[in-house]
Amino acid sequence: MAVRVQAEDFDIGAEVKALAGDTDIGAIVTFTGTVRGTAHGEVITRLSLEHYPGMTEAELARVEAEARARWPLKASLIVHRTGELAPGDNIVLVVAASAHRHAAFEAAAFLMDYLKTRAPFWKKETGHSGPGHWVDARDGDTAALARWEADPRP
Amino acid sequence: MAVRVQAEDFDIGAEVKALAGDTDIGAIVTFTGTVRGTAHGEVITRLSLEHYPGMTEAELARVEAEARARWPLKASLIVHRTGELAPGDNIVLVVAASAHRHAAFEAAAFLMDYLKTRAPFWKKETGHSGPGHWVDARDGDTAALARWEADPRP
Amino acid sequence: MTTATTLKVRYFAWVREKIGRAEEDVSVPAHVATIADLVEWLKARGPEYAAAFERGEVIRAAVDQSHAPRSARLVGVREVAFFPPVTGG
Amino acid sequence: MTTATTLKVRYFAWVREKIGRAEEDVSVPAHVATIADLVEWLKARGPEYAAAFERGEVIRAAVDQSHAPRSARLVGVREVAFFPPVTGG
Repeated sequence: MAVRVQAEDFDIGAEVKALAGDTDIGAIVTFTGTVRGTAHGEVITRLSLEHYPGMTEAELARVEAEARARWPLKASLIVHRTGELAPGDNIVLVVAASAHRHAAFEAAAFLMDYLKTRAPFWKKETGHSGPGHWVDARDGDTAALARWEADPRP
Repeated sequence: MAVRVQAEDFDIGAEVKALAGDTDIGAIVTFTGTVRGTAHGEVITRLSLEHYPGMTEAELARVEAEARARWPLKASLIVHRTGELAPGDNIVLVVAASAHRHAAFEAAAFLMDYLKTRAPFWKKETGHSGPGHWVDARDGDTAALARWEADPRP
Repeated sequence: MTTATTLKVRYFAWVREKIGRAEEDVSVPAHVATIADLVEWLKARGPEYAAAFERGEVIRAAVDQSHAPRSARLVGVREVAFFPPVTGG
Repeated sequence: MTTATTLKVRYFAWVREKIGRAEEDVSVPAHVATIADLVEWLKARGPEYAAAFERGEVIRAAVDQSHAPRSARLVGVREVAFFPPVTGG
């Protein structure tokens, strides 16, 4: 029921605790995306995350609303960082809470699949030398959407 | 790479932090199961978790080893509580970390599906009156295994 | 001539409650060769056992702390457990 | 007779770097009716635009902060954005 775009880090335990308290919840799934230390065999020293203020929040809210229309979620959260990150840093947190585990797992996976292809963020990786390069969109991310399109109301 | 059976609560954030630090990790999925406040329309005041010491740890280790054989996991964890719990309390935590999100999501779901049908735990629910009753195994939990059996190496 | 085997038998959840104990050491005659044989032998020990195993087909078994089918043999086994389908997670 | 429309156009990631600016206000003639028309009109503005839109088919567009196809009309629109396929998450 919330989306946030922020430069600051997040605390998974605190975010989950803030959502909990509803004793209708029986299952909470979190996804955390982190900065890897290499890409295509090259060492990465910095990851810059650009975004489109305004549209980003609007798209994340649409993605979250779509998940809530598909699964009986008791709580949901998307937090995405922007700015300059280093290997090991958190990038994104998605939380889905439901009475039962399958809804929570599916909704969290759906939130990530949709976020990755719709939310206007762009990653630039920088290594030890050179000006850095913009990360290419992965065909797999678009393919991952197919399962949700084929079965719109699981 | 660890399984624990304990009476004490766990801290999701601390457990994830303890697994992190490996910059090959790009995706961390956690599942937390919690005690719901009602079952079949009846209010639950207490949940007792019995287990089979020794076999429980052995089965959890087998489930975890099976997940690690199927997906390229950088880290994994199963923590399961026993004893007397109240609505809202944590029951189980599963963590799967991988380079990419699909492996982490699938491994976490697999760990839960297998744990639910193999690990020797038994739940007894107690309401406002009566001696409490043992929770029946859900047919859905056995059915959930089918997708992993049909596709042993996703 | 029969040789008796000594086994630790453990019970959990409602199986434990119906039998009225969590574990016991039993000496079983040599013709009790499998889990299925052991179930029949236990049922003859008293009404609490008969009641616990009345719906015996739903009760699961483990041999030396591993899940085991009714056909599992008891040779060399130290511990057998009986329990309802598991409900953790 | 043509009426000019004033739009805010925003650029992100490598589109922004190639064009050399993050945003600008442009007055487009009335025959520029769709996103596709706007892309052609921008490409004619200078070599940095032509270079940015050289592989124009991979560039995505948004109209008033919603994803939009090339056929989306510009009537009543205040803000248009161009950017590469998104890579968040």
